[in-house]
Amino acid sequence: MEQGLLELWASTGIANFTIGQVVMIAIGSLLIYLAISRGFEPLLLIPIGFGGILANIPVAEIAGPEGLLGILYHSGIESGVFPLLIFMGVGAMTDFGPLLARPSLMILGAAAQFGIFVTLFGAIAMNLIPGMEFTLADASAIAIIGGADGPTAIYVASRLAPDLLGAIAVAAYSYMALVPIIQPPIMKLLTTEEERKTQMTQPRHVSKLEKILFPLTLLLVTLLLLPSATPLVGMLCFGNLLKESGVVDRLSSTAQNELINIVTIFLGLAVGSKLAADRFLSIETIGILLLGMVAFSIGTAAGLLMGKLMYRLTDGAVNPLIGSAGVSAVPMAARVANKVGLEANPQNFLLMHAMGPNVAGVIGSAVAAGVLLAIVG
Amino acid sequence: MEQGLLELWASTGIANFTIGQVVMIAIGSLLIYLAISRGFEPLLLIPIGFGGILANIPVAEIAGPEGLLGILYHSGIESGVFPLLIFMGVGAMTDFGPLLARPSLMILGAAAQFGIFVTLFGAIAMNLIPGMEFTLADASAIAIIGGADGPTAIYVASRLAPDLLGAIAVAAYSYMALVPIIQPPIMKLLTTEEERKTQMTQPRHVSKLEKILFPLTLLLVTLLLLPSATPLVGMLCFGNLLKESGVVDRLSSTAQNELINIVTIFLGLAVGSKLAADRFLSIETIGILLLGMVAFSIGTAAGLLMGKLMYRLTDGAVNPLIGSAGVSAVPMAARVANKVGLEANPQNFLLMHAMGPNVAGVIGSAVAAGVLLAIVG
Amino acid sequence: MEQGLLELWASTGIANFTIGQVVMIAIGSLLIYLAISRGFEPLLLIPIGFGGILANIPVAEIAGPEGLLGILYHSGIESGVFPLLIFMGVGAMTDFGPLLARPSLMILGAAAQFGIFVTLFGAIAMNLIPGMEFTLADASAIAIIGGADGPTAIYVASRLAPDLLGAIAVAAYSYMALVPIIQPPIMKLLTTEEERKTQMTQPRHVSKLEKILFPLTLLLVTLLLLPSATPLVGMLCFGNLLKESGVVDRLSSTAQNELINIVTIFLGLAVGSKLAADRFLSIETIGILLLGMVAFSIGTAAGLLMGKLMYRLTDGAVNPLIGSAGVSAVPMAARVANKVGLEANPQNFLLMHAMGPNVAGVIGSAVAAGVLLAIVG
Amino acid sequence: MNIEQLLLQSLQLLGLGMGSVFIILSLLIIIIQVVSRLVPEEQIAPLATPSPATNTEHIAAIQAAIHQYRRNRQA
Amino acid sequence: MNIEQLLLQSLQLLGLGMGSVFIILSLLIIIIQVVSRLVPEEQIAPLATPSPATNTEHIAAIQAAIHQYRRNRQA
Amino acid sequence: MNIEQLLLQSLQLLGLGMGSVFIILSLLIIIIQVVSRLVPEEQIAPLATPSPATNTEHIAAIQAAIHQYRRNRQA
Ligand code: NA
Ligand code: NA
Ligand code: NA
Repeated sequence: MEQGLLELWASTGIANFTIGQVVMIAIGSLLIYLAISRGFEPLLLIPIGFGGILANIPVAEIAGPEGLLGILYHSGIESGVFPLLIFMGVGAMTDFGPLLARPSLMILGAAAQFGIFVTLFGAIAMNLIPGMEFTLADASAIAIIGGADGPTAIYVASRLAPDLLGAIAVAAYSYMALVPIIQPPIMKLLTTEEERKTQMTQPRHVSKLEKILFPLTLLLVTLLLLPSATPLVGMLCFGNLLKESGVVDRLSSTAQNELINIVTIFLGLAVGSKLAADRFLSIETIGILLLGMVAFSIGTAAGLLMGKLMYRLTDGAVNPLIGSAGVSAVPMAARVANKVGLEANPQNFLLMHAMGPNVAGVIGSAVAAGVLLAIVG
Repeated sequence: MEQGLLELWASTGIANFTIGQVVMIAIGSLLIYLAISRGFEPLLLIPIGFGGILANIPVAEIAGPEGLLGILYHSGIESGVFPLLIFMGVGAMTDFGPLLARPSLMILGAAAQFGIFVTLFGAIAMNLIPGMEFTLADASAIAIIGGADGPTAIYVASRLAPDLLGAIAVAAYSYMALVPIIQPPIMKLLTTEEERKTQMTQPRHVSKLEKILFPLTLLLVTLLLLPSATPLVGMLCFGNLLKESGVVDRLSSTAQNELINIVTIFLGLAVGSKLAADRFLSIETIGILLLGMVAFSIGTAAGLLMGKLMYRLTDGAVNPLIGSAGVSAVPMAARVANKVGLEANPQNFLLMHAMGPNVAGVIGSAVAAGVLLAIVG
Repeated sequence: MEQGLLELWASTGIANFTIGQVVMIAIGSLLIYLAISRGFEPLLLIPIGFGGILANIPVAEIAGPEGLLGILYHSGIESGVFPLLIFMGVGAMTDFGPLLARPSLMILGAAAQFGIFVTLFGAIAMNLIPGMEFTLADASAIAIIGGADGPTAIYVASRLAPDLLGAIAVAAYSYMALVPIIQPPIMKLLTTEEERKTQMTQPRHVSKLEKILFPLTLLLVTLLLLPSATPLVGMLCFGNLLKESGVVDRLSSTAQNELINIVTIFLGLAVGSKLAADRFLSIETIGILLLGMVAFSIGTAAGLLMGKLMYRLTDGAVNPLIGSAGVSAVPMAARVANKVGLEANPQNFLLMHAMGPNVAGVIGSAVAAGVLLAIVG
Repeated sequence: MNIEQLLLQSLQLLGLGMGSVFIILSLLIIIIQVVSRLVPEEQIAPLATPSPATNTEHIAAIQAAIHQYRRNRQA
Repeated sequence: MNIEQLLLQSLQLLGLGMGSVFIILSLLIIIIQVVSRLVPEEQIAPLATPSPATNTEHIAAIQAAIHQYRRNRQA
Repeated sequence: MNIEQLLLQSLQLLGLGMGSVFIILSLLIIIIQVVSRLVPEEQIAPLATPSPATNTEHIAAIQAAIHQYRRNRQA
């Protein structure tokens, strides 16, 4: 009996906790708190936070190779399957209509990717700080946070820097949730009141055939020029084709509902498995959080500056605010552009206009991911 | 041609059947019959019964390592993934409100776990019968039948005694279906007419915040005291948090519908793969069936006796009948308590009061499973 | 920079394409075009076509062992899991009522399998053409196209001739889509105007119990006589039992909706992974396409001739047109029979009568598959 | 294996295969016919169940309401 | 291990197991009770929220319409 | 690799990356514009399709019924 009691005691959490695990469980709880109370991307941050708690329970080894989270990580993230399936679902949910109606606005979605590559430079520069050690692969994986797109960030991190995946995913989703706080000051700083007041004209009607052709066109261009981006772009296009073809509604509906929900639960828990204390509680994580913020801010600024350029070139037909939606963070960034526009002019409805650059930003960051995977991977 | 005919004949079922396989196919058919005609837990017993038939078809090797059932077993049950996902779905379907409204009733859910540990002792004692040979791991896996909770039983059996898994799962689900027959005589035997007539007062209102905090509290207590129970308890809590958080309804809905349905189909078929003749048709199976019945009966009795104690201590504020719901078998045991209560007093609606001990029994048996896994596993 | 540019150029699709890959991408696009514009089995041909495009993108290796399509192929098709789950869903969607109402019509579903075995002979005979080289296993996998049933064809091909799987699946689904074009001329050639005008009497009422017993009966007969067919037949029966039992509607609904949709997406993409240029662009593929057409035509003819025999034996109570539905291609072939019947006689509604032979054809080809797997496999 | 052997084997398969298909499906026909006689005949549900009836009335009531509303509007 | 040892061990498990179950569930009871006092009481939603009210009225209106329709029909 | 080399390489990546993004998205813009001219213009569906119209009327009718019901009640 005594021996049994000792055995049981030796197997309690209290007897086995490390301080790091306690801190990580607190961080997991914080993520859950932010998700529930503040509405921080709850679909991802609740599973990630909960997975983070489970991963840091001593003795149980839930994130070990034979634990549930370890199995989910190995079969779904290490393999790349989960983020690609999420991307398929995103494709099936995305309406490229606004982008097709005014394709020139895509250039805003290109400009905003500047945040990614400046951050890459910044991450390497951080190596000058003693204690920080980022390889080019690490820096690339961190930089992709600036893509403001969760599955892209997870996919790239799983390929280039799996050890940093936890911190990268947490940073990516947290900053996406913080878009309404991060972007407005930058938007107001870089644009004039007059620019913000600009109303835009109703976009043209886009035909069904154009919508069907778009995913195929996008895939064609990508496979010709940047095949390394085709897993991501391909699944986005596939999902979108399921939607737009109009002949496989049951598949499209499954891709954007049950399947993406199931994969979201699994992906979140599996990402949580990378919130292990020894990896997460390091000076690198602080660097990643800082760099992520830089990435979002520079991306936003680059989009806005390109917006200002288009405002000039089009004699005020384009409201520069929609440039900030180019970072993606769909659809939050587009909503923020709309809100800031409304503040300047209560008749100024920018939402539909911002959706074009917004979804272009998804394509832009998938292309950026392709470049990083091709050269660094 | 002749040779072909011979080859074909040699590959028929008729030419290859063993008597054991014939018996097992009959048993599989019986389970299906009971599920359809008598409503014996059809969601599980139809897939298990059908899987049992498929597993005993000669030549086809469907339960072999390259057959469908073998693959499902290996990837879903050996790994522990399926029962844990079911537990997540159960969490997403469970309302802990009644338990939170009157937490003291949880003690009934604790008492009813007595059935588990007495059965463990009984299983070891059975070794005195010649021919019976149960190790401590076997005995623990058998005892967990008394938890009256399918996924817990399958999870523990897959870890401690995979060879006995088929018989244990069949016993667990069969007795859960038999709860309306097993429990009432014990309830009437151990309680007086007056006790059964006891009406209980309306429980207090439980706030949303308390419901959100509960799964986190439960996880916290478990991870501090009994980390070996955290895979099971953790997934239960995760599912419940998805539900109660109120911000991820699409995930909660998927967890309690499509995902649990898919996993139930796979789990049932995979459990059926363990109904192979050579393992199932042994004297041990008879022992398991006997012990399972003992476990349910003692668990019921222990819950009732604790109910009687609470009846005394509260001056008749607690109807002892709800103690029998502490075995879990959600929600059947709670309904049985309600029915027996109504027989004694047509104004006596115990259902909501019994739900508290009922879901406490799920937690109780998950905790018991954790102890067994920690010490025996 | 220069080096980086060279590296990036060396990684473009343009720099790496082989002519075969270009042709295969065009073929994938053609399949998608036919699926969307012509309604050619879009649920399968859109995923297969898209998978075919993805599989032929240079550098990306999406169909390689670590790419998404390769992973799906390995885990779902090589293992046999996906076609079996599709068959379960088909079972859950199939109403065997018309077949039970008039079981004698099943003989039409037997006759139509003649197309399979004649094609097998034809495939072997093709070896006389220089350049063609089909083993008995290849020939069997090709022949099963005549079963006019997608999952059966994929299952058999994955077991007997995985290299030919792409061409076989494409042929099977394409000809199923072409049934309204292939069958009518044969039907008009082999039947007289008078025969086609034959109206059939209302079938008898089939009780719920008969419907529940049928899948179990079918499984019993199959496991006694041809266990090698039981993976396919068993899953069909399991799905049907879920449906007909009436007590597990949530499982039945999941099997015929979310689960089959998810598996269809995965199966289609995985089949597409077998549209690699080096395998598909060979003289064998032309042989497969020719043989597939032969298989459909002979199957149709055999069903019709058996129909004519039944017309004689029953003194005109059976319209021979429904014999063509025996090839399966559910429910297209039954609809074609109805349409041709209506052309001859506007009061002649054959749809329900044709559904019996139609679903019998599914069973017939699963049995044929079992024979091939038992003797050739 | 040379081509003659293969052709012979495929002829064998034709015989065995069609034989199996016909035997199994014929056996099924017989069993289905036997079962259909053994199974007690089902009480066919009466045509007019209460619930749809109410629905019909509901719809009729709404249609009447719409009709009246339209008339009032035109008036 | 011989049978006596096994029986002893299973007795130990009985003690440890029931002990753990009671300790953990009792701890939960205490925490739940503490939490329920700390958590601010929820404003229970007023019985008649606008939306259901409208629904009720909607249903009442339809029922009235049906009622009137039936009477008209009978008349 | 020392830090200078790394910094150089990340500058290269900046150039190559932004270059690729702009080239690919610009190419897409051009293709979309060409396609939009080639694709025949779609017949935009007439504004008032019959089914929604009926729905609107249905709702209007019910609202009228509710309105009348309320008035009757108050009276
Ligand atoms: Na982006
Ligand atoms: Na229990
Ligand atoms: Na067929």
